[in-house]
Amino acid sequence: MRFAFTDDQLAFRDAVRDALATSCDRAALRAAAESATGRTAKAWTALADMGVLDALRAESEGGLGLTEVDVIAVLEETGRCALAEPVVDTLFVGVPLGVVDAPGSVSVVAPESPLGVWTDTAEAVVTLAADGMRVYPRAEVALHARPSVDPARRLFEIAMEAQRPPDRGLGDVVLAFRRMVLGTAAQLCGLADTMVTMTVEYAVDRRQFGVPIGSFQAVKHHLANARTALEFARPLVYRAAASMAIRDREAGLHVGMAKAAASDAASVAAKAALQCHGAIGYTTEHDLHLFMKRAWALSAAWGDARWHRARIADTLMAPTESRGS
Amino acid sequence: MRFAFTDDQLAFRDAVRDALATSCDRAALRAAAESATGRTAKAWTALADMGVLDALRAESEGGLGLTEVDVIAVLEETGRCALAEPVVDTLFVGVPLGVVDAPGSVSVVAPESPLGVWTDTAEAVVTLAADGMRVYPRAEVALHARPSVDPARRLFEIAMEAQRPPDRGLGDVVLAFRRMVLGTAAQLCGLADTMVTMTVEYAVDRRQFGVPIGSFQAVKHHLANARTALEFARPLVYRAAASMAIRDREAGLHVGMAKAAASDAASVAAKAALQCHGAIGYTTEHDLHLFMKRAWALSAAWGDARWHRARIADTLMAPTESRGS
Amino acid sequence: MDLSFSPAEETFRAEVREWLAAHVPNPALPSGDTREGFGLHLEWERTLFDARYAVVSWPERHGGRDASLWEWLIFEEEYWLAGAPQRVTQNGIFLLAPTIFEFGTPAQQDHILAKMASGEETWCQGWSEPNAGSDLASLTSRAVRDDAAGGWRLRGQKTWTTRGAFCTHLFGLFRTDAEAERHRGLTYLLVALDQPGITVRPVERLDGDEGFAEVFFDDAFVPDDMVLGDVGAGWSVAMATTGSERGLTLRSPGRFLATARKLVELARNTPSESVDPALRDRIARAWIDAEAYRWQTFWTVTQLAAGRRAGPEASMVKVFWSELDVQLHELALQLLGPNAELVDGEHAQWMKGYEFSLAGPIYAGTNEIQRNVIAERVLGLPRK
Amino acid sequence: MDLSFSPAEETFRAEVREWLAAHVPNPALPSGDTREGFGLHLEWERTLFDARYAVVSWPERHGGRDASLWEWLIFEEEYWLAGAPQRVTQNGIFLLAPTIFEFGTPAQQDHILAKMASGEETWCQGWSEPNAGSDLASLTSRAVRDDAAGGWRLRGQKTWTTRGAFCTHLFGLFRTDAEAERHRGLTYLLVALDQPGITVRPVERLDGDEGFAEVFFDDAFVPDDMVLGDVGAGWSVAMATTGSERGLTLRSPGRFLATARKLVELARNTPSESVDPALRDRIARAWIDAEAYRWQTFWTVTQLAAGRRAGPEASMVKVFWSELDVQLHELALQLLGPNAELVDGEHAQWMKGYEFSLAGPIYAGTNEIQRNVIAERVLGLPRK
Repeated sequence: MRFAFTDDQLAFRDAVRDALATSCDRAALRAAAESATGRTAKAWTALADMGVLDALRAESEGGLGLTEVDVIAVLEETGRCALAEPVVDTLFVGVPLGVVDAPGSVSVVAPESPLGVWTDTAEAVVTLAADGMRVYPRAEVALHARPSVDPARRLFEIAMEAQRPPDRGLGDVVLAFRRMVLGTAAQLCGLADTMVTMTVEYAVDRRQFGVPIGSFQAVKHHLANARTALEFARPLVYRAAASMAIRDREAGLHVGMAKAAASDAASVAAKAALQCHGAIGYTTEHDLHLFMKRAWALSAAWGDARWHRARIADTLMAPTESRGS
Repeated sequence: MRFAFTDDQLAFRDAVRDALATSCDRAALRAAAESATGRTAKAWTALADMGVLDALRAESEGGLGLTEVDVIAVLEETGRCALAEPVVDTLFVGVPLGVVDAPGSVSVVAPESPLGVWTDTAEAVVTLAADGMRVYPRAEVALHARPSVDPARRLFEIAMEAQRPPDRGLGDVVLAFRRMVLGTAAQLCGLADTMVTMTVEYAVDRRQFGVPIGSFQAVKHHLANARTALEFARPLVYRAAASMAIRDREAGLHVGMAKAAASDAASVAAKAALQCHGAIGYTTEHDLHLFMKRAWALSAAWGDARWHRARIADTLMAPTESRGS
Repeated sequence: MDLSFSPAEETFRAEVREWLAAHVPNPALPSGDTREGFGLHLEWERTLFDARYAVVSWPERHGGRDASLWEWLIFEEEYWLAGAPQRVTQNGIFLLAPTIFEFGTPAQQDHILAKMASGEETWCQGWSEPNAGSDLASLTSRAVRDDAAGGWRLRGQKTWTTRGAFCTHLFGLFRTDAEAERHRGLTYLLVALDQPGITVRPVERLDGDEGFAEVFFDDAFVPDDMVLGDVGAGWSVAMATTGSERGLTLRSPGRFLATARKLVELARNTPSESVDPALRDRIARAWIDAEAYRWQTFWTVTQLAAGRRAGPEASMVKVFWSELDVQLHELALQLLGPNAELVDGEHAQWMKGYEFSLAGPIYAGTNEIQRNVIAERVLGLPRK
Repeated sequence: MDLSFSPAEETFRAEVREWLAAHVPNPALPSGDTREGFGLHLEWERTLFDARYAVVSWPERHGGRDASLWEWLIFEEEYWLAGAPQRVTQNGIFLLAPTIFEFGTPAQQDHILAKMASGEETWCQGWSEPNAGSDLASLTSRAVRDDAAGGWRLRGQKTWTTRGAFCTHLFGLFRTDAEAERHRGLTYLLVALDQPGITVRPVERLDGDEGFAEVFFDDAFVPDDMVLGDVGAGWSVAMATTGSERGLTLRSPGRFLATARKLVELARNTPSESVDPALRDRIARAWIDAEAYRWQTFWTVTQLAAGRRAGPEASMVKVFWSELDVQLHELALQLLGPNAELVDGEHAQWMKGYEFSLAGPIYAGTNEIQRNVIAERVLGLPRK
């Protein structure tokens, strides 16, 4: 048992963190929100150049031949900076399944929802359905733009011509779905971390009643709760990534647990962050909203906490042997 | 609209409060727990002498001819002092339905549960079932004692000879059930009030780190939350009592709301009280446990908060016109 | 205990309901926290005023109908149930007016109230400053005496003034005694915003509306007849307002009963397979809480009608409605699932309402401060 | 990342499982917090010791098997999953022993550890005093120098000493420098309870067991060789123990994984119509939390195995497991509904466990204090 990242994995994460620190800073995020595409092109190019998007492609096909666990910390970094890019769709689904080549991107559409994200700038649309996976060139689908509360997330309702047989089987649907859930969970951990960190900084600086507001027990406890929720969500995310990498037979269960915990942690962090910031956090002039709105969107995407817990409850309480550990 | 008690109702409440202050003080409660019956005989006699038990009996039959709303504050007082008596069963069901005469008592058994309380010292057992109400003289039922976490509550599993036709119709079953739920809700409010009050006293006296623990914001907020939950549960209980008194067509819904809110308020108060007392509250040498254990038992009795909310949700979401107000 | 409304009250309810059914704008107006929407809302306020529904509880001479607190609650229930527009005049009507009724001179009452009720003059609140939020008593904006002009010159800055970018007037506290500290030496001033020496900078809220503003004072003038209460008595004068801000007047139960009903409707119209059973419990609980607020209010109003004064219990009310409002909207968003983030279409109101609700636990005294008040003034726990 | 246990570890798990299956008392022992039950538990401790399962992570010379932290976690998982008895020796083994390993002389280690592991000597904790609970540093029990006898004379009182009425020894802090204040002038002493000058008064817990005791000292004697660490250094010596009390050693994930599994079993065996759907969500959440604690522990242990020292994160662990434990039992009681209050019969364990769990957020530093520690030492928020 060794539940930690390797030096290589940490080096990969740190390199991506450094690259995003410059290419996806808060100014870049605001620019993305104002832009036509909603995307942070410089960051995307940087990720492509570093081979991040090819990480899960087989080495024989020019990829890095890595697995989910090798990039989970990288995806957490893309959440930490609220990267406005379809990185989970592309890195976890589009490229490894050979749908696109980086820096091209894909938009993966969940079974539950008619919505894709950053679909207009994608090369292809991948739909997951009960009968299989379908891949459509961007040109073959009609897009109807829908605005998101997160101005950088560009949502589209997708309409395609009459149903045609699936291009890939259920195995790929399950794999893609679990990877989208896992990647989203990792991003939520990064978002939660940023919201806690920036709120701590604010609570140290901001003074009321002659003292830093961070010295008030109520503020301390809000932030302690958020930090604790994150402390116990993160290991579930890393563990789920490891289970995916070795195709553990219970990987689906582990991924669901990870998303449930990460969604809750991000929601707790968002609430604590806004409440401790007070009115300043309630304006778009402050950066908090960039992370908070992404957290709202991602905790609901790919199954919210309750959706995953309902399925976990079904598994646990099924009249088969219990999954006690 | 006048949502307040009349002077008569308040005078009745205060008289009972005074009587119980002496006849059901904490020494009497501890004695009851040690006694063979688990009951506070002096208090019961006092209530009988004051006519409390005959309150809902028609004046023509020697009662006071009062309604639920006239006695709801009285029942709250029986909760405030954790009265160890079947007062709800007897005042709300046994006497008005002519099953017993005070100071005799009855034990009303819920549909969901095989358990009666203080049944061994009751004159009669009243069972509520889907096909009607049955009344058994105490001697005709076999009792199997079961210990409760609340040492004063004497629980009994009840077995009676082969099913016989009901003695009364469903109307009385519904009336008795709603009254048991309502009376229990009122007692829970009284229990919550006592637990908050005694914890405030402790938090003012107890010093740590050179200051009263009640000056710590975390302690303040625990108690503020408990007090607030009670503040908003109580009106629902009083309103439900008024609805019962005028046979409001939605009285059942109102009673369920009252029990759900009162059960939650008592649970919040019990948690806050124990946490703020710390270890001293964790011993049976301190009085808190007398009230906390009663609160545990009564919030689960006659449908816990979730049980009532599930039925309220059914009503609200039934495809009929919504009960918006 | 009599939980029925009188025939007269029921008649009033019927009239209000009928009038609203005939007049509530359909489709709904755009947000009143944008310049365009604000103008449309002022038209609506004028319509309300002409029908004497703008300020039902005020005296007739100021545009009201001397309605009782009960009738006011009935009006509020019907108003929100009818899906009528937000009240862009509310901060004047609910926060300033009670203070003017209590402390204003007859002349001030005559000059200010009717114009406030009709929307001819719109008032924003000038409490907070960049370094005086929860700690209001630390405010530093100054009013310097100008005997020649017969009034006061303002210097400093106010912030988080709701709709400050659109309002014609501001009410707030200014330091008239530079030597005095904290709660002392403050004066309650009524300031016309359309004058030299005042700069208003709109600030964008979470939802993108310019619902806030910063107001900068550079020798702006306030004549003596626009001083509310005594010079130097501003703090005690203002507390009356913050009291009503916390209490029921600003957020009556009617709002939340209407939201709870809408939430239940949303759940009933959501395919049952996608209504998580766990959500039904939470929805029922929120609906019960809305009812609890209604009945707790009826209890309080019965007390007020009997002549008692509102006490620190108002802090429990503020904590309760503000967290209930967040809860109601959160549950709706959870029902909407992955579509919750959409800010167009039929359900967009829920995300907008959620963003709005998140301000509730922050403004009018954060809920952390309110819980301190409950502990110290309702329960009697020591301040220190 | 390698989330599999080694063949050797899996073999160890299999051995432990097999041994427990053969030896765990059935029916379960009565509560070890009663005099009778304590005796029966000591017999069980002896059985564990003879099989060298009492202290698997200790060196062989003290009765252990030099097991790794991983093997210890495996043992704990199997121990609780097998429904094995509570460990009445745990406060010595988990709270005192780590301190003895770190600060004890070789002689102290030889004299104390093996007898502790076998249960021949049982240790209770003497931290709290009537006026020193959360504020431990304010303790006033004194140790007065007795040069003639070559040791210290104790005066004062300790309270909340778990199983103090049944144990043979007490470890705790005493003030050896009457002049010094707060954290200074304290010394960590090891006290034999079976001597004149000591009175032990049992105190009944919520569940009716005499699980606590008050211990009164009236010139009781502690020889110099029973001083742990340096005289006057008691506070820093003790902190090592409180650290492990908060961290994983006292409450390993195995306990909660076993409780979570039992809870799920209870739900599966409850007629589905009486399992409120809202409860399923809460149960799934509690089960996920138990798994989260397991994996957070594996993460931490991997760090410790790499030589890092445990930090203030231990406070997050204590808050998490203590509130999870309450949650798990609360959910079971809600499944049992009106029968939850019964304290006999097959489900009585749940109410007993609930009462036990309620102590978790209080002892070993209240969760309010722990949250302060998280805020100040993990997040870096200012103390004042």
